[in-house]
Order: sequence, then structure tokens, then C-alpha cells
Amino acid sequence: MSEINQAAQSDVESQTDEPKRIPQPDKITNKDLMKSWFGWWWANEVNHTFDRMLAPAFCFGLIPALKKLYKDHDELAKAFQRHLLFFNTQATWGGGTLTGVTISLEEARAKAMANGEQPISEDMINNTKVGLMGPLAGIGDSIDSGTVQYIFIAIFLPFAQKGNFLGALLPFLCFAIATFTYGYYFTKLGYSLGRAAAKEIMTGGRMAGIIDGLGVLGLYMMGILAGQYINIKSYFKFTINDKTFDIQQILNTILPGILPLTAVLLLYLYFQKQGLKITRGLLYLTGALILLSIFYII
Amino acid sequence: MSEINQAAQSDVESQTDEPKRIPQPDKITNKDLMKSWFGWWWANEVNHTFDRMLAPAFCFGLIPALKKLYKDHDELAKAFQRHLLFFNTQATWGGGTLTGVTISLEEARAKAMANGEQPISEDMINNTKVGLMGPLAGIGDSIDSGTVQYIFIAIFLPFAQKGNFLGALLPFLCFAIATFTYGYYFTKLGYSLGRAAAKEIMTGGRMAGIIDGLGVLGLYMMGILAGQYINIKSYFKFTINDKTFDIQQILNTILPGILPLTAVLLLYLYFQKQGLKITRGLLYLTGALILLSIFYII
Amino acid sequence: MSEINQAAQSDVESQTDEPKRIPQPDKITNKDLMKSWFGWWWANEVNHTFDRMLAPAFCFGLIPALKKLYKDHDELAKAFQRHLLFFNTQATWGGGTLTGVTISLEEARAKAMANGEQPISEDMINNTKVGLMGPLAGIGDSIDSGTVQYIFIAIFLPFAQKGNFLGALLPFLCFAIATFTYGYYFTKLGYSLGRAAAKEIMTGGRMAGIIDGLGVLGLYMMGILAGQYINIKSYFKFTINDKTFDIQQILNTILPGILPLTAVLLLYLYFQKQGLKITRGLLYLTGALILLSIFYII
Amino acid sequence: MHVTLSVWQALLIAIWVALVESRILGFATLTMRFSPLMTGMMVGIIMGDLKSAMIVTAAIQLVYMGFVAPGGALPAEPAIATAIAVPVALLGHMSPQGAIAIAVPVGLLGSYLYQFRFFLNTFALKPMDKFAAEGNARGLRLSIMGIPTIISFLLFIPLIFIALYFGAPVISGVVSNITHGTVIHVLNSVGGGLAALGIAVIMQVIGKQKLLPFFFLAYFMSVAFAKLQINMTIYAIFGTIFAILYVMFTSNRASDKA
Amino acid sequence: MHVTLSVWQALLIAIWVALVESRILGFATLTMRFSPLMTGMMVGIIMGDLKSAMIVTAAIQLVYMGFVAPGGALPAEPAIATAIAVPVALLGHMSPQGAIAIAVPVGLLGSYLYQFRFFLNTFALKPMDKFAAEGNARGLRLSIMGIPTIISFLLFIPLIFIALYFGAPVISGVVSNITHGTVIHVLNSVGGGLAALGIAVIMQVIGKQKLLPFFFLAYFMSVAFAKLQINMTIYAIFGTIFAILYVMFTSNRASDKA
Amino acid sequence: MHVTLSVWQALLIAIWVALVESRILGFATLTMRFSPLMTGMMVGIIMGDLKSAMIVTAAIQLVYMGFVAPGGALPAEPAIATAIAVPVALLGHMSPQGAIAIAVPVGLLGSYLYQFRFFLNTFALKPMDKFAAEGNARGLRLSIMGIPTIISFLLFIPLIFIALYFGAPVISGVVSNITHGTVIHVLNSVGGGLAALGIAVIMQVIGKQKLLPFFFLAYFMSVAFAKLQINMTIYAIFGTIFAILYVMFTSNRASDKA
Ligand SMILES: OC[C@H]1O[C@H](O)[C@@H](O)[C@@H](O)[C@@H]1O
Ligand SMILES: OC[C@H]1O[C@H](O)[C@@H](O)[C@@H](O)[C@@H]1O
Ligand SMILES: OC[C@H]1O[C@H](O)[C@@H](O)[C@@H](O)[C@@H]1O
Repeated sequence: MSEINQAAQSDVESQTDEPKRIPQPDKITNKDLMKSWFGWWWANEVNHTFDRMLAPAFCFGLIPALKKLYKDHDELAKAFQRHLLFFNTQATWGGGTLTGVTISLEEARAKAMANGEQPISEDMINNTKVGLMGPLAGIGDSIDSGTVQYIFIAIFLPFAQKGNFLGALLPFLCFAIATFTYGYYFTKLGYSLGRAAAKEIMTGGRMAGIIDGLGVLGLYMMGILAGQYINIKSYFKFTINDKTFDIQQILNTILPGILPLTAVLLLYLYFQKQGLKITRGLLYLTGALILLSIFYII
Repeated sequence: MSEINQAAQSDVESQTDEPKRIPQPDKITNKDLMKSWFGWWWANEVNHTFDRMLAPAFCFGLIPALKKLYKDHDELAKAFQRHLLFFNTQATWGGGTLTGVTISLEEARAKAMANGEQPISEDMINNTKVGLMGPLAGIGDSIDSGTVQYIFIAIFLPFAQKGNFLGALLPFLCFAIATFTYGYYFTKLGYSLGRAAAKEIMTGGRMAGIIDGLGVLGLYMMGILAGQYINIKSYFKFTINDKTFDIQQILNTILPGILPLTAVLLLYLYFQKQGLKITRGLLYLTGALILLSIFYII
Repeated sequence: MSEINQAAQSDVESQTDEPKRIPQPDKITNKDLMKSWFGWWWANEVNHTFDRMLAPAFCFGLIPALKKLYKDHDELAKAFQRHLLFFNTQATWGGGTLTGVTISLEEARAKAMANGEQPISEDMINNTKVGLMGPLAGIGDSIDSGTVQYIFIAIFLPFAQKGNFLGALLPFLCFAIATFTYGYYFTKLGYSLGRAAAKEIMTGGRMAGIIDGLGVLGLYMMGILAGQYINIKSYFKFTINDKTFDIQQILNTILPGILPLTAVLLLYLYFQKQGLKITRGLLYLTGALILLSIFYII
Repeated sequence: MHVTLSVWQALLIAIWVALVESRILGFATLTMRFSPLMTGMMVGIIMGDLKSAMIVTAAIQLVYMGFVAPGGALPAEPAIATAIAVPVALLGHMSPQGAIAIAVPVGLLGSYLYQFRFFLNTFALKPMDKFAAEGNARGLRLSIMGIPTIISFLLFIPLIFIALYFGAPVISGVVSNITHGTVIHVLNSVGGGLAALGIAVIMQVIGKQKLLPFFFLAYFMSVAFAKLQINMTIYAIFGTIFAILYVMFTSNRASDKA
Repeated sequence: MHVTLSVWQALLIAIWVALVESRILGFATLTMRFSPLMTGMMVGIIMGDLKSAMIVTAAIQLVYMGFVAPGGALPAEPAIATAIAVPVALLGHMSPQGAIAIAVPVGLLGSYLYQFRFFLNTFALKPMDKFAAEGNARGLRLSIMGIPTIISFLLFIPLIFIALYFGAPVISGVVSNITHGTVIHVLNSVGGGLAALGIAVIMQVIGKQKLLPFFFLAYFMSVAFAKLQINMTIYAIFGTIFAILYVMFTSNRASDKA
Repeated sequence: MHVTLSVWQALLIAIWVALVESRILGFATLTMRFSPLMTGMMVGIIMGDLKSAMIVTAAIQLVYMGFVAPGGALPAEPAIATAIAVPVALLGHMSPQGAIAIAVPVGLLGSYLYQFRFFLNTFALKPMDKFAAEGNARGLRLSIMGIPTIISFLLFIPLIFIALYFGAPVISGVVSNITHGTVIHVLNSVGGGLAALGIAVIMQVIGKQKLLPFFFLAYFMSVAFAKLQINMTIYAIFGTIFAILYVMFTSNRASDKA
């Protein structure tokens, strides 16, 4: 089975000191940023799944940019792969900004590889995404979905109440135009912030420290997400002569949160031993969840 | 405008390795401690403001001691200035103790400067005050205002209820005498503890570490105080066709505590760029607060 | 008075670089593990006290193993002493496992001493016990007392309700046999895990770091236990002319948890100054507690 | 309620719902999904009574005012609710209140359908990963956009069509049957557990085992402080602070100037 | 309530209040401010009916028993309440309960007045800073003690005098007008925000940018744990522990003996 | 209730209780102590009416279903309760419900007795420490098992015997007298405070003063977060994380490969 366990290998490669030489990348223009922003905007929640969340859309958006940056086929494939991993954020504040930031970091990486310099590592790109996606999602959901959307709806609601179709069309159009516009602005902003950061990183000679720091942040955020997104609890209760035994309650006195953690750690160890065989992991996990839940064990 | 931005500069100076030579200080006697304690006691809440709290009274109390320690005019002025910055604590447990501690540290600093040795830095003096003032305030308020005061009132209340003026006079006198007495005791205690600590610091050769540690404590306590004392929230709500948008609620989903933090950070950055122009900062801040609150934005 | 303050001295000794030479220990067999497990199982809560909790039983269980390991009389005595200090855990999950782990560590220590190598220190043995006993207690109480026990009772309860004595006998027998069996299994598991760990520690050359780390964990858990097990609060209230003063409430505004902490710190300082005179500490503490509680001060 | 929709009307409405729920119209479909308004308008056009449709829809809108879906879960699917409730209301000449009574349970069921879509989408991941590994941009694009769209169409069009064509009674029966059954339980459990995969993958990709303590620190902070409902941004700030301190404490440049 | 105070009586009481509220009599004025007793005694002496005044005052005392003002905010100003309520009670031959009914709203308004004083005092800071920079001890002393005292006198004497001389009805009107108005809102907002200045100054003075993470750590701990109402001393202990660990981890003496 | 037990019956039951409560029969005595069943059976055998005894006991069992004793404190002592209540019920021909009414207060008092045992056991510690210091295994064994057993026998046998022989009324009088008195208060206080000793000893033995900040960190975390009732295992995980980070930050191998 053709699994993407090269990701794990490429990771190792990126830490050795002999970076691969690749052809010079093309320059990233505003048009490219617009293409990427539009790609993300369009694909946004189309391929939403529980285990990758919005990563496919993120990768979809980056395709044109990555093709300009990585003329080397292998590197292009690896870039595709690394942007297909678990990713979730809000569309404009999160996705716009991170599209820009990611393109700038990929550009710096591609350039360094072309020049035979020590490139920004995949880790750094991943951890930056992972560290920022959560808080930006919170901000974006609150503002876009929670406020901007309902402001427009509230303004035009009286039209609808009177039976006028503008009460439906205008909120939609206003929301679509407003968010598309500032989302693109965030993309450009992210790109220029990312460029500045990339330059700072590559000249500052503090790369190792920054990678570690981003690793801390990334793993920390994964811990928080695991605590908040994964929802596995035991529904298993049994009653013997009127005395009820509630497994989840017993688990709570032992270690609250033990089931979600176990799931993550089992998968982590599986990948650790077998390489990053995501599809298999998905099959096993789904199978286990279905089996356990059919019998109401979870 | 004659601003006290020298404070910031003197700070830099105190970290360079060439301390300034100043005349030998006079010896601090018990009488001096009594003078300082009385000064603080008297001025205590007279010049209470929101942005300096009780600092003026603290400086007022130190004046006689500082005059004996810094025969050098510039150093005296700088000493005055550094004790006029934000300071708040309870009068006896906090103020008494810190008056003593501060005099002992200032004495050690003045002596070292006179002898051409590496003096205790301004940072260390500031951070010691800042780190201790909060907890001592809690202790003191609880004991003096919350307990001692009401014990005396409760004891003599029946006099008042029968119309006897001793029911008013005695609680006041008892409270005044008791607190004055043990406050002076705390001043002397603080002074001798401070002397011991100063000696330990100056001979231990661990000054740099201690300054950093006190800096950590100081900044940590400022963070706590910022979280608990600064009270800025948005009152801005608007209703469009019956749907209400509450800005503070939206801000809470983005980042609770964002407004007080923004205020502190803006001021911090202003001082960072423009030097420590406190009066201007005060004017801008007050102006902004008035403007925003008049329109019920905050 | 013959106090066991040698414990403190031996501690110092174990950190110097010249370990004492002792005779080669005998090999630990499965039979020895069974003897120790049975000893702990039998003595378990017989000598339960507030200040040592189940330590005597733990030591009791270890006696046969320790006698095979320490042919040197002094070292044997010291081993006895170190396993008589405060220890509390659940019988099977905690006590079984830790009996095994401790024997393996003691064995490694004895062997190293016999071979003139740097032995595993007493600290490391103590901290391992102390760090693991709390969580294992939680797990064990929840499973053995809270679940397994009541499952058996619930199953056979109808017998009892019909007046059949099997309703009493069977739950007891099932519980006794089940727990004895898996407790022994945990002992063997603990022993082999401990052996692996001991080998890893002794060859890895990272002993100092591990001792420090275990010290952190040990002291951390002591802090948690102090916060949760020690229950000292002031019951002292007085009312003057209808105004009530509640000392515990006042203490809470000053520093919640101050009384238990004071008790621990006073004892700690006492031992620091006077050596580890446990019996005296016990006498003073009990005396103080009785005196204070008779007058309802605590 | 004896008058029904024509086949074409039912089909058109079903297609509209599939367009919205597949999200194929881009991010802004979000507001079509969260709000009943656009769906109400389309139904009105299709049924030839735009005015009445808008009035009923406005009433439904009030019920769903303020819904947000952080992390994917919307408590109800207003667009689906509307697509069913408005026709029923128009045909049966019901009051807006009556329409709401139909909309609420349908919206709830819709929410399960939408989550079922997440689950079905996982079938698109395998070809996607393959194309990515091959560096095949065309295939990648297709698998990201094409397959999930087809899935959504196959899921929503028949269901909505049947529901509309055979009427409301059928629906409410189905609703109550399904929501209490094992199917929903399994769906919920799988949905609740699948995020573990993505997280484990990222952990693997970050790949620094020595930093795993920070994962555990975060996990158990979020468990221990669950009752305090601490905001994600605050956790991110804590994470950043720990990252900075980690770098400080493991580098040897600590005594530099401030 | 048709009998009123003489000009002199009203003036003397107003001066007393100004003395107490300006805090110019030293720290022990605190108990004069927190408790109505001394003010009641003075009013009794001035009005020539010490006994009745004390009895009314004792009743008022019970209301304010146990008030504390950590960080400056007292929920009511008992001295001001007493200065108004006792004369009204004595002149109108009211019961102590009647006096309490007057005292409570006046005490509340007094609390705003006292906070307004904090605000006015900021005007004394500019000359104070100037004298300090010049090393002028005399000027410094004057600006610290003199200006705020004058401010308090100008604030309290006229207000209290007018209130006493024109009687209670005026006061209660004013009270209700002001407490709901924009003036109080602005005052509260400015008061709530000004502490930011002092804190920013201290941060600047501590001056170690690399240590700022500890500021943020503390700030967001205090925000995230707000519901737990963690005691300031506990936070200070946490701060101390972090400080010690920081020094441990950044120095290279870590492997020393204990 | 005029019929009483014979001396031998009372004595045998008392001895049984002492065996259970002394815990001398090994860990599995736990379930004899937590559950009334075995005690009920023994009482039935001794009194010659096993069947009735079992029925009454089964009723009592329901009251104590689910009791756990983390850290030593069981809210009631079911074995003692049963030893008193079942004979009284059998002799008085009471209903199981009547027996429960007697069992509950007795169980409560029993819990105090059991804790008093912890206190008396401290007398065994001195000889134990002596034998340990001498490396005397025999003496050590004896002091660990022998003395506490004797103490428990001396404590429980007379008390239970008297209670059974002189009947239930005496007991209930004693119960209510003692539970509200100073004796219990002192016992509680001493019990609550003695754990401080063991903890201080361990701290001394760990002996690394430089690591004390972690003790304080933990103590004040447990105080500050008391309301969140954080699980002990979670705290242990935090402790482990801090330990790992401590080692990371104080060693100089930080920049190694993961
Ligand atoms: O919370 C971030 C993000 O989570 C999911 O992907 C969806 O619910 C989005 O609508 C949301 O913006
Ligand atoms: O809380 C410390 C301190 O804060 C303010 O300065 C005043 O309220 C004082 O009375 C109090 O003692
Ligand atoms: O909680 C661990 C442990 O604590 C005490 O020693 C007793 O209550 C035991 O029964 C329990 O298992």
C-alpha cells in the first residue's frame, strides 16, 4: 500500500546537514496569493472530515504556489503531503493569515534549498501552522460567524419579514463580499509577516532554538486540542442486583480523560513503530470505534 | 517638559560596571527610622491617586533618610524619583516593613557607591518593594482594618449605644496607638532584615541572579495586579432589529481580559519608545478613558 | 534516646563517592517475592497509624528479602529504617507493585555495594516509592474496594437475602482469592520492571539527573499530600457585643492553608536542626494538637 | 397537507440543499448553511410564492439567530430545516409557528446528516493521499473537490427528495426513530473519536519525543481545568510562554543583556 | 424637618468631614473614615446633644460593621453618611432607623466622592515629579501633603455645607440624579483604567524585556483562574517559586550540592 | 428486648469484631470490615439462627453498599454496626428496618473507634524503630504485628462485650454523649494533624533543600485548585512532568537529538 510514510523520513532528512539542491523557485506574486486565497476559500469545508478537518482545503489552496516554488517533483510531493495533515481553523482570520504565512515560509525554504543553504525545516512550517490555528479559529468564529454574519442578517431581517427576497440576498452578498475581501487582506498580511519572520530566522542563527520552541507550542496545542476535541467516554454500565457499576465514573476516579488520551497514544505508538500509515490508522480507529460503540462500551 | 525619564537612564547606568563615586552617607539611627515611619504614617493616604496609589506617602516618609544617605544632589533626586512610582500596600504590616527594608537597601547602595564598590541596583530595590507590597497588603488589611479595628469598636460599642462619647473616643485611640506602635516595630524589623539581606547579597557574589529573580517576581506580581486592579470593560452593546450584539461578550470569546492588557501594553510601548514620560502618559490615558466612557464604549 | 537519626547520616554517606563494601547478596527468587507479598498482604493495615500510615506493613513484607540482600548488619538496619517512614498506598495495585519494585532496587543497590560500584542511592529508592504510592492508591481503591468488592457482594446478595450463608462466604472468598492472586502478579511485574529500570539507571550514567528528578516528584507529591491529608483548621471564634470574629476566616484572607503548612514546616525545621528524631516529633506534635484542640483553638 | 410538490420542485429543492450542504459554493456557503434565509428564498422561487416563503423563513430565522459552530458541530442544520418546513407550511397553509414546529426536529436530524458527511468524506482521503505522494496536482484537486461533492450529492439529494415528495409525516417518524437509535450513537462515538487520528499524526510529524511532556502538560491542564472553561487563546498564550521559557532554559545565552 | 442648622454648625461639620476624608490626620484617620463613631461624636458636640448623637451613631455603626477597603474601594463612606444623617435625625427627632435610611444612600454617594478625590489628586503629581527631579525636598513635601489637602477641602467643605444647610431633601434628589448618570460612569471607567499607568511604569522601570513572559503568565493565570478567587499571597508565592526556578535554570550552578 | 445474650455468646462476638477490626487476618479482612455480611454470618452461627441473621444482615448491607475509604477514613464501621444490631434484632424479634435504625448510629461510633485505634497504634512505633535500628528482624516483626493486635483486642473486646451484654439502650446513650463531646473533637484534630509528621519526615529524608520550591508549588496548587477537586493521578502526572523538565533544564544535554 502506498502510504505517505515518507513524511516521517523527510523529516529526518530535513534535520541532517546536507540539504538537497533543487531548481530556483519562481517569484511569488500578488496574483499567486489571490489564487491561493481563492483556492482555500472555495474548497474550504468541502472535504471536511473528523481526522483531517480542513487540511485538504488548505493544501488545495496552496497547490498553485507550491508548483511555482518546487520545480523538483519529489519536493513538490512532499510539500503536498505535509499540508494534508490535520488542520482546522476559521476561514478568513485563520485560513487567510496562515495561507500567507505558509507560502512565505515555503518560499524561504525553497529558496534556501535552491541556494544550498540550510533551509527552514518542515517542522518549523508545521509547528507554526499548528500553533496559530487554534487561537485564530477562536477569533475568527467569534467575529465572522458570531458577529459579522448576524449583523448583516439582523439589518436586513425586516425585509424578509415583509416578504421581500432582498432580506435573504443582501445578508448573503454582504457577508460574502466582506469576508472575501478582508480574508484576502489577511493573506497578504500573513505573507509579509511571514517573510519578515523567515528572514529573521534564517539570518539570526537561532533556528534550532526556534524549532524547539515551536515544537513546544505545537505539542502543547495538540494536548489542548486532544483535551477539547476528542470525545470518547464509556457508556458501559451494568447493574448486579440493583447495584449499578458505571465504568466512566470509575475511570474518572482513576484518571479523568484517560480514554481520549489512550486513543491518541495508541495511534502515536502505532505510527512510531509502523511509520506514518495514516489510512491504516484511520481504518483501525474507525473499526475500533464502531465495534466499541455498537456494544455501547463507548 | 521636565519629565522624569532620567529614571530609565539611571537604570542603564546602574548596570554598567563603573559606579559613580558619591560622598559617604551618614549613619541611619533609630530616630531616623522613627522619622520615616512617622512620615509614611502621616502622609499615608493623603495623596492617594489611581495611578501612583500610595507612592507619594512612601517617598514622603523616606525623605529624611534619603537626605542623610545621598549627599550627592543627583543621586538624591533619583532616589526621590524612584520612590514616587506606583506603590500600594497596607500602612503598618506593609508600609512599616517596607519603609525599614527600603532604607536598609538604600543605605547599602549609598555606602557601596561611596566606597566605589558595585552597589545594589535600583532594580533590586524596586523589585523588592513591588514583590512584597501585595501580600503584605493582604495580611495587613485583614488584620488591621478587618480585625483589630472592629475588635476595638465592638468592645466599646455598648458605651456608644448608651450615649456615652467614650464609645467613639476609645476605639479610635486604641486603634491609633496600637497600630502606630507595632507599625514602628515593623519598620525596625524591616530595617534589620533588610540589612542582613543586603550584606548577604553584596558578599555572596550572586547579585545578577538575585536581580533577575526579583525581576521575575516583580513582573509576575505586576501581571497579577494588572489582572485584578485594572477594570476596563466594554459597555458597548447594540441592537439591530431585536438581535443584540454585546461587544464585551464577543471580546471574551476572543480573549478574556484583552482590554486591561491592551491598556497596559500600549502604555508600556509608549514609554519604551518615548522614554518614561509619566505625566504625558497620564494625560493620554485619562483623555482616552474619558472619551471612550462618555460614549459608553467602555 | 536511641532515635533513628542515622537515616539522615546514611543519606549523606550515600552521596559520597566511596561506597561501603558489603558481602554479596543472595539471589532473589520467586519464592522470596511470594514471601514478601504475603508479608505485606498479611500485615497490611494492622499497624496503621496517622503518621506512618502503612509503612510498618511494607517493611514487614520486605524483611525476608532484605535479609537475603544485606548480609551486613548495619546496612540491614538502615534498610529496615528506611522502609518504616511514612508510606500509604492501596494493597494490591500499589503495595504489590511497589513491593516488587522496591526489592529490585534494593537488590541492585546491594549488588553494587558488594561489587564496589556506585550504588543506587537511598534517595532514589525512597522517591520512587513516594512518587508512585499516591496514584496507585487511587487506582487500587477505585478498582478493588470500589468495584471488585461490590461486584462480588452484589452477585451473591440474593443468597443472603434468602438467609443463605453462602451470600456472606462467597463474596469474601472470591475477593480474597482474586486480590491475592493479582496482587502477587503485580509484585512480580513490579520486580521485573524495577530490574529493567535499575539496569538502565546504573548503566546510563544519568544517575544524578534521575535522583534529582525523583526528588522533584517526591517533594511535589508530598506537597499535594500535605494539601489533601493534613486537616488542621482553627475553630476559634469569639464574639464581642454581637460582632463575631472567626479566626479561620481571617487566616483564609491572609493565606489559605496556612495552618497545615505551618505544622509541616515546623516539624521539618525541627528535624533539620535536631536530626530525624521521629518519636520526639510525634510526642511534641500530638501534645500540641491535643492542647490546642482541647481549648478549641484548632 | 394533501397537496404535494411536483417531482421537479422536490428535485430542485433537493439539489439546492445538496449545493449548500456540500459547501461546494465556497466559504460563503457558511451563511447559507447557518441561516435559513437563502434556502427560504430558493424554495419560494421554486414554488412560485416568494413572498409567503420569505415570511415563513423570517420566522424560522429567529430560532437560529446566533448559532456558531466552532470545530464543526452546529446544533442544528437550519438550511435543511427550512427546505422541509417551508414547503410543508406553504402547501398546508400553516402559520409560521407551525412551520417552526416542523423545522426544529428536522434541523436536528439535519445536524446528524451533516456530521455523517464528515464521516463519508474520509473515503476521499485515500486517493487524495495517493495523488499527493505522486505529486499529481490534477488528481489531488479532483480528489479534494470532486469526491466529497459527489458524496454529498448522493447523500442529500435522495434523502431530501424523498422527504419532500412523501411528505412531512414520514419525516417526523424517521426523525424520532433515528435519533434514539444505535446508529446515531455509533455515529456520535466515531465522530467524537476520529479527531484522535489527526492529533496523533501531527504529534508524529512534530517528531520531538523529548518535548512530549508539554503535550501531557497541556492535556492534563485542559482536563483538570475543564470546569473553568478556559479560552483557547489563553491556552495558546500559555503554550507560547512555555515555549519561550523552554528556549531560554535550554540555551546557554541566558545571562545576555535584556 | 423645618428646623435647620446654623451656618456655623454646618461649616464646622463640613470642615470635620474634610479633615477626615482628606486623610490629613495620618493613618489612624482610617478608622474615622471606616467607622461613623468619631464623626457622630463631633456632630453631637457641635449640635450640643452628644448623648442623642451617640445613640443614633451607634445604630449607624451596626450597618457598616466589618467593611474593609483593599486597594482603595470602600463600598460606602460611613463618615460622610453620618455627618448628614445624624443632624437630620436630631433636628427631625427621627428614630435611629430613620437615620439609617438617610445614611445609606448618602454613604454610597460619599464613596463616589472619595474616588473622585483620587482622580483630582492626579493634578498634584506633576509638580511633585518636578520637585523630585530637582531634588527639592521642601517642594516635594509640600506637593505631597499640601496640594491634595487643599483639593479635598475644596471638594468636601462646600458640598457638605450645602447639603447640611439646605437640608436632606436636596441631597436625596442629588443622590439619585448623579448615581445613575454618565458622570459616575465616566468616573468609574477612569478609576478602573488608571491603574494601568502605574503598572506600565513599574514594568518599564524593572526593564528586563526578556522576563516579560512572566508578566503574561501572571496576567493570564489571574484571568483564567478568576473564578477560583485565588488569594494574592498564594500568587506571590507562585511568583517567588517561579523566580527561584528561573534563577536555577539559567545559572550553571544547578548540579551543586543541595 | 428483655432477653439477652449469654456471656459466651457476647464474648465470642466481641472477639470476632476484634479480629476484623485489628485487621490481623490480612488484607482481605478489608471486605469483612467494609461489608456486614461475614460478621452477620458469624453472629448467626454464634446465636444459632443463621438464617434470620443473614436476612437482617442483607438489609444492613444495602445501607453500606459502595463505601470506600481512601486514606483510611471510612464513614462508618459496618462490621461493628452489624455485631451490635443483629443480636439486638434477633433477640427483640425486630424487623430488618429496626435493625438498620440501630446499626446506623453504632456504625458511626465504630468509625471513631477505628480511628482511635490508629492513634493508639503510635505506641507501637517506638519499640519498632528501636528494633529496626538494631537490625533485629524478630523484634521488628513482633512490634509490627504483635503490639497493634494486642491494642486492638484490648480496645474492642471489652467495649463490644459490654455493649452486647448490657444491651442496646446503653449504647445509644453512649453514642450520643460521645459524638458531640470534646473527646471526639480532640480525636479528630489529632487525627487531622498527625499526617504532618509523616510528610515532614519524608521531606527530610528526600533531603534536597534546593528542590523545596516544588513542595511549595504543589502545596499551593492543591490549595488554590481545591475547588476543582483535581484527581491525585493528575497531580502525579504534573509532578512527573515538572521532574522531567527540571532534569532537562539543569543538565547541559538539552540540545541533543530528540
Ligand atoms: O472553529 C474553527 C472551524 O472549525 C470547523 O472547521 C468549522 O466549524 C469551521 O466553520 C470553523 O470556523
Ligand atoms: O489594600 C492595600 C491598601 O490599598 C489602598 O491603598 C487603601 O485601600 C488602603 O487602605 C489599603 O490598605
Ligand atoms: O487510599 C489508600 C489506602 O489508604 C489507607 O491506607 C487505607 O484506607 C487503605 O484501605 C487504602 O487503600
